[in-house]
Amino acid sequence: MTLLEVSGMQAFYGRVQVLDDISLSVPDGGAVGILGANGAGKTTTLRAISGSVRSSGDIRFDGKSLRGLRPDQVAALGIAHVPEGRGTFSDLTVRENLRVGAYLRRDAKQVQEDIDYCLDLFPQLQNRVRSNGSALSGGEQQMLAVGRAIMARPRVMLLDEASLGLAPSTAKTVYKAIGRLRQESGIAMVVVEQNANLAFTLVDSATVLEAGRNVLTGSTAELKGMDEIRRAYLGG
Amino acid sequence: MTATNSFSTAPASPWRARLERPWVRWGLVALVVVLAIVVPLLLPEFANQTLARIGVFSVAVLGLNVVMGYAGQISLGQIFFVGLGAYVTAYGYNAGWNIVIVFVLACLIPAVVGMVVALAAARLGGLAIAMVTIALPIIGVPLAKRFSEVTGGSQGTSARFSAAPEWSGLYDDQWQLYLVILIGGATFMLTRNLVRGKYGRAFAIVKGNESVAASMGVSPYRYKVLAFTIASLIGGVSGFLYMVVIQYTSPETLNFGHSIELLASMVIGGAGSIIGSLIGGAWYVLVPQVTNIIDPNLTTVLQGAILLIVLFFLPNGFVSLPRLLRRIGRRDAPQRSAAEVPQHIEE
Amino acid sequence: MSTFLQLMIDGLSTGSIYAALALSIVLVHQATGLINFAQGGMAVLSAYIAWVIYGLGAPLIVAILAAVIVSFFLGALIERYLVRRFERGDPDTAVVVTIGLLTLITGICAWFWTYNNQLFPSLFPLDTVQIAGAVISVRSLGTIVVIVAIMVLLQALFVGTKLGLALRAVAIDPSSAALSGVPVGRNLMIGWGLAASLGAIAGVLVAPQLTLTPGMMDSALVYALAAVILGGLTSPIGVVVAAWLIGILENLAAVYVPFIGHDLKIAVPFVLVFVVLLVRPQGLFGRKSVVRV
Amino acid sequence: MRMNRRRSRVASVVAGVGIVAVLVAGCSRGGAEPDGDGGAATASPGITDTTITLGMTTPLSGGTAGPGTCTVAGLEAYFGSVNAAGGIEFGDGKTRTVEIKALDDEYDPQKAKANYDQLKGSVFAMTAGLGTPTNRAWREAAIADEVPQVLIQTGDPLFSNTQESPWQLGFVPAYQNEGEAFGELLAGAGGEHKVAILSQNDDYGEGYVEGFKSAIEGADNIEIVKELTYEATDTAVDAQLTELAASDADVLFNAMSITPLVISSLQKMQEIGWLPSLFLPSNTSSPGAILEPGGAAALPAVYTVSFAKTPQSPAYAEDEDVVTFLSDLAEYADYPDVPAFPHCMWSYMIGATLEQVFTKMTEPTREDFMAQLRTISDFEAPLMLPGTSVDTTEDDQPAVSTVQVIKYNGKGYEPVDSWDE
Repeated sequence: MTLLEVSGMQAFYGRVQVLDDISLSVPDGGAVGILGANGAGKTTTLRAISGSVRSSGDIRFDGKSLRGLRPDQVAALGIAHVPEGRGTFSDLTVRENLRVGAYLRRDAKQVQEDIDYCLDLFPQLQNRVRSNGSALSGGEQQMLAVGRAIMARPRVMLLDEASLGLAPSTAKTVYKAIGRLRQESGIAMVVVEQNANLAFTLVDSATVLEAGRNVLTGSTAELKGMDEIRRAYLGG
Repeated sequence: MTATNSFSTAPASPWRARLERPWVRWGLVALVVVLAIVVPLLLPEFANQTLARIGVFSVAVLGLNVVMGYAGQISLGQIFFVGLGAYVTAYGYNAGWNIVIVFVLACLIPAVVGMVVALAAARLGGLAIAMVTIALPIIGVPLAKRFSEVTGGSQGTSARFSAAPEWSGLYDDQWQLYLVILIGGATFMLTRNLVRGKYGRAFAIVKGNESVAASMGVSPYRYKVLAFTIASLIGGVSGFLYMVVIQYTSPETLNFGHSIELLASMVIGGAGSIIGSLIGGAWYVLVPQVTNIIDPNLTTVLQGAILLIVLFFLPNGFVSLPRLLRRIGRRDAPQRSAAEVPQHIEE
Repeated sequence: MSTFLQLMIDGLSTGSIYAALALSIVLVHQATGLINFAQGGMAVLSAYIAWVIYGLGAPLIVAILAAVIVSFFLGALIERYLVRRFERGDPDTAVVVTIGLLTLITGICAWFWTYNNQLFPSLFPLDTVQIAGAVISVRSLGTIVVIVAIMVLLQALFVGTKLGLALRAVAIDPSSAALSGVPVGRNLMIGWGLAASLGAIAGVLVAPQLTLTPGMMDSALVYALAAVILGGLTSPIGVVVAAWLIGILENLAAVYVPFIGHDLKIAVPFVLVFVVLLVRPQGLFGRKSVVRV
Repeated sequence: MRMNRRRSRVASVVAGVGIVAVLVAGCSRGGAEPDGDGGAATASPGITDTTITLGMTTPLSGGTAGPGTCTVAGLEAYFGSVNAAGGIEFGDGKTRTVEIKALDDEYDPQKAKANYDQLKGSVFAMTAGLGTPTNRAWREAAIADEVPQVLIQTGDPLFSNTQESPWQLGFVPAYQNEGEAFGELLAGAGGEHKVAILSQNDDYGEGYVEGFKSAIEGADNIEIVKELTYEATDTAVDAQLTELAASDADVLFNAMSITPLVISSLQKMQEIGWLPSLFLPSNTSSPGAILEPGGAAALPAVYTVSFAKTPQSPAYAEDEDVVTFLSDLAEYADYPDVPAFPHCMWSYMIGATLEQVFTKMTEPTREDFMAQLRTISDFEAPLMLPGTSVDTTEDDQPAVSTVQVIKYNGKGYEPVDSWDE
């Protein structure tokens, strides 16, 4: 059954329309990719879902409409948004950053377990737990951002350009860890990526945006087969 | 938030476009000059005196604008340089020096002091600079009292060199206003050229992002010091004009409170704006007088309320008024987006 | 010798006045990233509220508690309906807004209660305690104890509790905090509310000594700011220690450094701040932090 | 003078709304210009056949607003009751009511000058304003414009210097006079005395100390053992008192004008167990507002000088001057509580003194006003202590130069003529 259903979504910046009739469907435990060039509306789509950008159209999570909810209310429903640029809290230590992620939870004991899980998932963070977010490398900040999302025990995770500005090897590590997370936790995922190769390692299906519209939607296998996709996004 | 620099921003609008036409510009300039010459002759004494005071503090605000509005370095000590300029003027005149030399010194000494302070302070960032600049007026007051043989101590010192000379056939208030228009006008023109030239661009870069500035080969440190020095020099000019118009100075002149009022006036007028400085000066002088007319017993509460109300509708100061009007003009536009409203902190 | 010790104790009790105010400034900065010039004014208003309630016949402690509670809501409302509009805007504007707020509140106090000095009862008796030949008043002692208690509570709040964590997170990156489920708006209001309550305590602590006037906190504010920056914006312990340091050092300098004397001793804290910041830009105890203003 | 410039008010519109607003107040001088009234000499601004307008610039906000508000309240109280009784019959036979235009200068000289510029065209005389720098800022201008700046409330002797300040006259005793009076008392004491001095670091403190020292000059039973200053902006003077206490002085000459500091220094002295005899200035020696909260009864003796009855003191609770004064304050000045600052009383006396001058004025001119002003002698204004009086005939002296040393008796004050060991 579908966990997150977006249909006919529109969004504006000022008088500029950035999203036009976007639709998206994420099954429970599934992973959907959003591909597209810069400015195609990928990030805005995620922001609209998490409520950081006003939008019209219909967004349903587990059957409930998200219309008019604030980002923190959306998060409370179990949607964790890993924003573009990671949104690390520079003055907080790694541990504190993770605890902010668990803000909505009351189960102190499991929170501790989840922190350990994050550190196990991203070993690079282990010897940095006491250092400030601002002191981390880009890759570590990205891992921290994902970790913060994990701490919320979400049902769906919105990943925005997790590979942005990372060395290819680091990007791979990050995606490997996320892949492992997906298997172990069964969290559903919406993955925005410019690097389709990376995205395809994670998602079962994907939609391609151009100028704020879905132009193409299909399973990973189908999409991989299409040569325009190969040309545009797989550098093949 | 749109940038506060009134030159770089403000999308083209019909009236602005019309302003660009050269003949309109020169027409305006001519008009201003004519007004500057005629108005003092027509206005009653008190209006002239008020205009002159506005001139004095416009220059002070202009200086503050250079360091804060343009170079983005918070300074809470501007009044100290005004006071210093005033004291230099008073001392020099009473010592019988040539008034031109006095004027030059009234500009240079504050500039040098400002530079020395900046050389040390500019190494620090943000609040630290604020702290160092707060210290100036706060330490300045007891200093002025201690060197009483120079400053006249807490009783202050007078210098009346701005009486209208016989040949002019003018009233004193007219003569003083002309002096203010002349010196203040020149200061405004020079500063305008400065901030519109390469220095202004450098300031803007430093304000925007110091590391970027450094990467572009613009030394933040050097330009911070430069901005402070210029601000102090302009403060000195304002101090000289202070003596032209008020003709008396005392430790109260460099009271820390006035520094805060200058800062408020700058923001109210419009940070990073030449016109804004003028409006700021008018604000500094007129608001106390207007509140006095409303009710002398409620000046404080009225001044606070007026300040907050204005900022609430014009967060970028009076210079952003046209932009506000234009926005009201097109209310039919589609619903405001996240870009305009930091929605996440709305309840 | 006993004079020397006495001077240090005097400095300690004077420094405590600065510390009380400095703590609430730190709280607001930690919770919203702003420096609130109106903090002193708000503290005075709270003290007046306590004074009025006391005047109605309530026991002092009750009056103070009532004032603390009222102040919380006052602070929260001010944040929601005035300050919030400027929180994401130009920092300079935000500072000037708090300055305008200070002017307004001072004016309101003067309007209601005139500029006359009102006597404010002290929680502590006018007795004194002997310490190695030096004397300290029970009032100062009590003030110091209360401040230390608040300091510890604040430290615990910020590092220990979920609320403190959320407050700091919101101040650093509101949108990111919201994505983690932190209700940003409510936390900003709570931050200001807590600071206002803290200010209320500061107000009633110093009012007996300074006597209640609309401008009671004005000269303390500058010292408090110095303490805040010297101690490091992020550390309650830091600012209290800094405030005491300032109080003590300026006394010693005034008495034992002839050319400074009592008239220029106000220069001491600033020189101190300057020197320290050249060495440690984040202040004595502070962590590196992004500073607005 | 500048009548030809009146029509220009139209032109001034270009100067902007703000200025226009100010002009409405500033240029009301237009109304003050003579409309061919019957008087022989052309009347000065601010006086008509039925009214006379007095101007004030004084701090009504900020640190000195407490006393500042009092300066207005006292004057309004006095003339309020006078007007209610129909006004004052001037020397020229016309009966006029008195209007007061008071502006706030926030103790900022620049604003004081602005207020003066704004008022001078529409008021007959400037009076009763508080503050040394704020009065100095426009002293020369007042001389140049020949505008009276009289009976102002600063102890700065310059304003009473007949040569240098022809259009000025101070009301309250020079700070020097007060210090001198106490110095003489102390010098006349039998025993040896060690004096510690704490003074405000400005002309106020300096004046007191100067007067005191001149009085004890040559008195070999008096030794000044320690001398310190404080800033009016200080939050505490504990350190100074600790340092002074170490000098074991038995007399503290405390020239302090800040109410809370006086209270806390009284408390501090008791805390550190240093109990000298104390001298306090006239404006910070209020029994109810300062001595009682400070617990001054613990000190061997508290002296101050005064020329005004203190309303707080039970001794004067029934005194009819005090009773009418307080009721006038409440009724005409909207000042319900018993004033904590003597400036309320002083302004009240200033009102009475001005009335004397008005009754002598035969011409509605500032010149005649100044002339008559200098002819008042032995005038016992309401609230004045026996033995003190207003005397403006003496050169280089303020209107009130005689002060009475008084001693705190636990409730109020009593006059003393000699130091009792």
